[in-house]
Amino acid sequence: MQALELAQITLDYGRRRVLYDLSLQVTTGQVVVVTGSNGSGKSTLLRVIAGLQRPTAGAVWCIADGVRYAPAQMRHAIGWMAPDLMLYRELTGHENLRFFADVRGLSISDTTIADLLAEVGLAGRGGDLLATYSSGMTHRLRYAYALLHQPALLLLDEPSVMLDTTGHDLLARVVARQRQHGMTIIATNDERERRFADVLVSLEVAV
Amino acid sequence: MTTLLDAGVAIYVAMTTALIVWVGVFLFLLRIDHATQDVARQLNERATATDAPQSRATIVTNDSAIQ
Amino acid sequence: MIDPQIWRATRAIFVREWRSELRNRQALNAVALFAICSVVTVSLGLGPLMRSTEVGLVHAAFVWVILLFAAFTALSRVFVVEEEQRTAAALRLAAPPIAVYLGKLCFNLVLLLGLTILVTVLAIVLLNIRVGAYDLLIGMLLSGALALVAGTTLVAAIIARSSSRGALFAVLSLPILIPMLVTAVRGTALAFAGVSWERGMAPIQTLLAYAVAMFVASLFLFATVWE
Amino acid sequence: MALRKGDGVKIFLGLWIAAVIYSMFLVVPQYVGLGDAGRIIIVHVPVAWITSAAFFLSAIYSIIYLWKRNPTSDVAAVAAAEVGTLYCIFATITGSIFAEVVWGTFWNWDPRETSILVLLLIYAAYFALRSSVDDSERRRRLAAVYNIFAAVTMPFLLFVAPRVADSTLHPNCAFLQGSKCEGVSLSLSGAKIGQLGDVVIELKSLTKTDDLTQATIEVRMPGMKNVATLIPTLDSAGKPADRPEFPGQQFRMVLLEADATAGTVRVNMQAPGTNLLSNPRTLWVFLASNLGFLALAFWLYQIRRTILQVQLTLTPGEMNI
Repeated sequence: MQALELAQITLDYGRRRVLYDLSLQVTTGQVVVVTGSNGSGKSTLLRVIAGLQRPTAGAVWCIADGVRYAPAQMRHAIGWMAPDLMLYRELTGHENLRFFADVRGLSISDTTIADLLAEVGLAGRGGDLLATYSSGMTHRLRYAYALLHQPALLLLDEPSVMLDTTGHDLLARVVARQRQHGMTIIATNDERERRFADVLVSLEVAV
Repeated sequence: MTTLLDAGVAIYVAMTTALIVWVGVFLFLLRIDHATQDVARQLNERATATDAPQSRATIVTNDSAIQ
Repeated sequence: MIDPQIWRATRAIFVREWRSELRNRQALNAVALFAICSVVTVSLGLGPLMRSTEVGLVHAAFVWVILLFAAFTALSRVFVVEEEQRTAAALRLAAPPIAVYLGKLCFNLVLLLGLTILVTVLAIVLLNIRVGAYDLLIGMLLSGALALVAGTTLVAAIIARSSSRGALFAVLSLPILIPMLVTAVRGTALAFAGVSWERGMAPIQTLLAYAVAMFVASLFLFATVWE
Repeated sequence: MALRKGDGVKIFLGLWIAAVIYSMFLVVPQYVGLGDAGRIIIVHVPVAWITSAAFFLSAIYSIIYLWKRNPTSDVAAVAAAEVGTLYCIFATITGSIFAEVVWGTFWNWDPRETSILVLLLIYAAYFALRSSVDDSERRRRLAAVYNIFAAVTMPFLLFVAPRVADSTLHPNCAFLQGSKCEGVSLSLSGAKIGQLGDVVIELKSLTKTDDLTQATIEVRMPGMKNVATLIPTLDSAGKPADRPEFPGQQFRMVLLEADATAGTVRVNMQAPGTNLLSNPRTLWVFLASNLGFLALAFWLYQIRRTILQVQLTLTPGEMNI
């Protein structure tokens, strides 16, 4: 069983109160879509869940495969991607994934990495330096980074921005597979992506 | 003529200077102390009066509103 | 601590750090040039110094001042580059914090040891330093480098998360390094003078104790900085 | 200015410190060798140790902050650090004045001076760090980490570096160059020549009158051609009486023990100011001064803490210092 619970999350940034008293429960198979105009705190909410930002008040719990993760341990259960996620430019796509697999303590063969690269649409480009990638290709590599350890909770921030027409198919495939064994939270304003939602969270801009 | 720096007088001059400086510092501190207490008390009185804002997130479960 | 995954992650981070560095050579070039230029400038300006009882102290101070400033330019890069290129979040979500600290500490240590060898050899040749006890000198430089790296790596992680990085690194590091620098300069002067191991041991012990204390404190505090 | 409840204690503190200032100038006797400038240590020493105490307190609150993550602890850490900075500056100034009058130099890189300067640098770095982190939660966190990290280096500064350093002006046998706490023993029949630091001393004669034991000792200063003769004495009770100064230095020679019949003496080097507190009047004023400045530090700390707490309540995100 996988479960995520947010309890009364509040987050202040300087004088601005970005999130206030937000509570949410998610379980296996559910897809949550977070919408809201620019600056409403969509990305911030995802960063809070990922443990990249500590909320001013409130708590996040994640239970994955029977293990209850504290915020500091959350990285084992979470795959996060966002347009501002950057990978190492001096390494190739393949080296990047190998590095993150090693760092996570995963035992993954080179063929698995190659398969993952093919899956996100980077077949044959794994040996190129990231510095030579286009923005769309970099974004596809972010999918591979987030899916590398088959996380219980997938956090996708603007998942199809910068992608071509096949981008939406990639997202649909990823979401469908994640439904089988885990949870997904997507932050987006794209109409087509809203259709994935089992739970829809709309955020208002903070005043 | 004795000046203020003569050996016998200098020590009294130094002491007087030190005492005057201390009295000045002390009065200054006492004023700040009073002002601080006032501000802290006023703030505590006002804090109880204001009410909490509402959550700005709307959460909808299942398809009714989604499609 | 004995978790093999930590070691694997540490090694991966250390290797990744070197691979990136060797592919763009920004830090290596800058630091090596800085070290060479400063030793050459000092030797041009001074020439071989007169033999006197205090010349060893002057030489030791030169070596450590050059090392200190080279360290200021080089050692904060491991964390600053992660923040500037915004790769920190990817690493934060993947790696155990301890492994991040250890990997970057090892990278810094190797970098500083290379730098120490470069600066010391250049200084000995160009400033015509007569070294009385090479074994003691090596021990002193090794323990000094350990202390310098242990004292600065956590500070590098701190300043990487602030808004004014370059200047702040020196400001925050210097007061922390003063005890270690004073000891290292005096110890190195003893090594130049060629004293026995018995007399030379005291500064080495102090430097190692300092390095251990800073290392342990860093292990406790790093996760808080990195979170 | 109207008085209110609780002012009594503060006015008492004001009078107390005024009394300390008065006694410092007019009650405490002059110490031989230090002149009137010696009086400043009545203020200097308490202020200096309270500086370290404030730094220690600040580090403790930083630990509590990292543990509980309650901004109130961070406020306390900042308030303690600010009071510490203020006292640190004051200690540096009073120390410098004393050093200039007594030893002829404002700054000497004496280990104790070095430590207080490093403390000042750490405080400066702590506030510089705080002012260059935008996010308030991160600012508190990073500042607390730095504070604790800097506190870890303190033992090395206070106990390790001075032993390596050459000289100190501060009266403490462990830090004096070449001085051993137990001194050097010389004997007319055996080892007549000994060394105190780099000063070579030779016992020439030892005479005992009814109330004084006189040792005649020849000293050779490093870098000085001529030999000087010093005659330190012991009174009948076995306490050092006359403590002659080493030529060209601020240190004094003191006779610790003497046995006229056996012809043996034990001598040591002493900095001026040693045994200053053996006078009871000086001792009491000194204790009163300690209490007064401690209470003052506590009051300052309370005021600053309240102000910061108010700021925190008004704008939770932006406590800018």
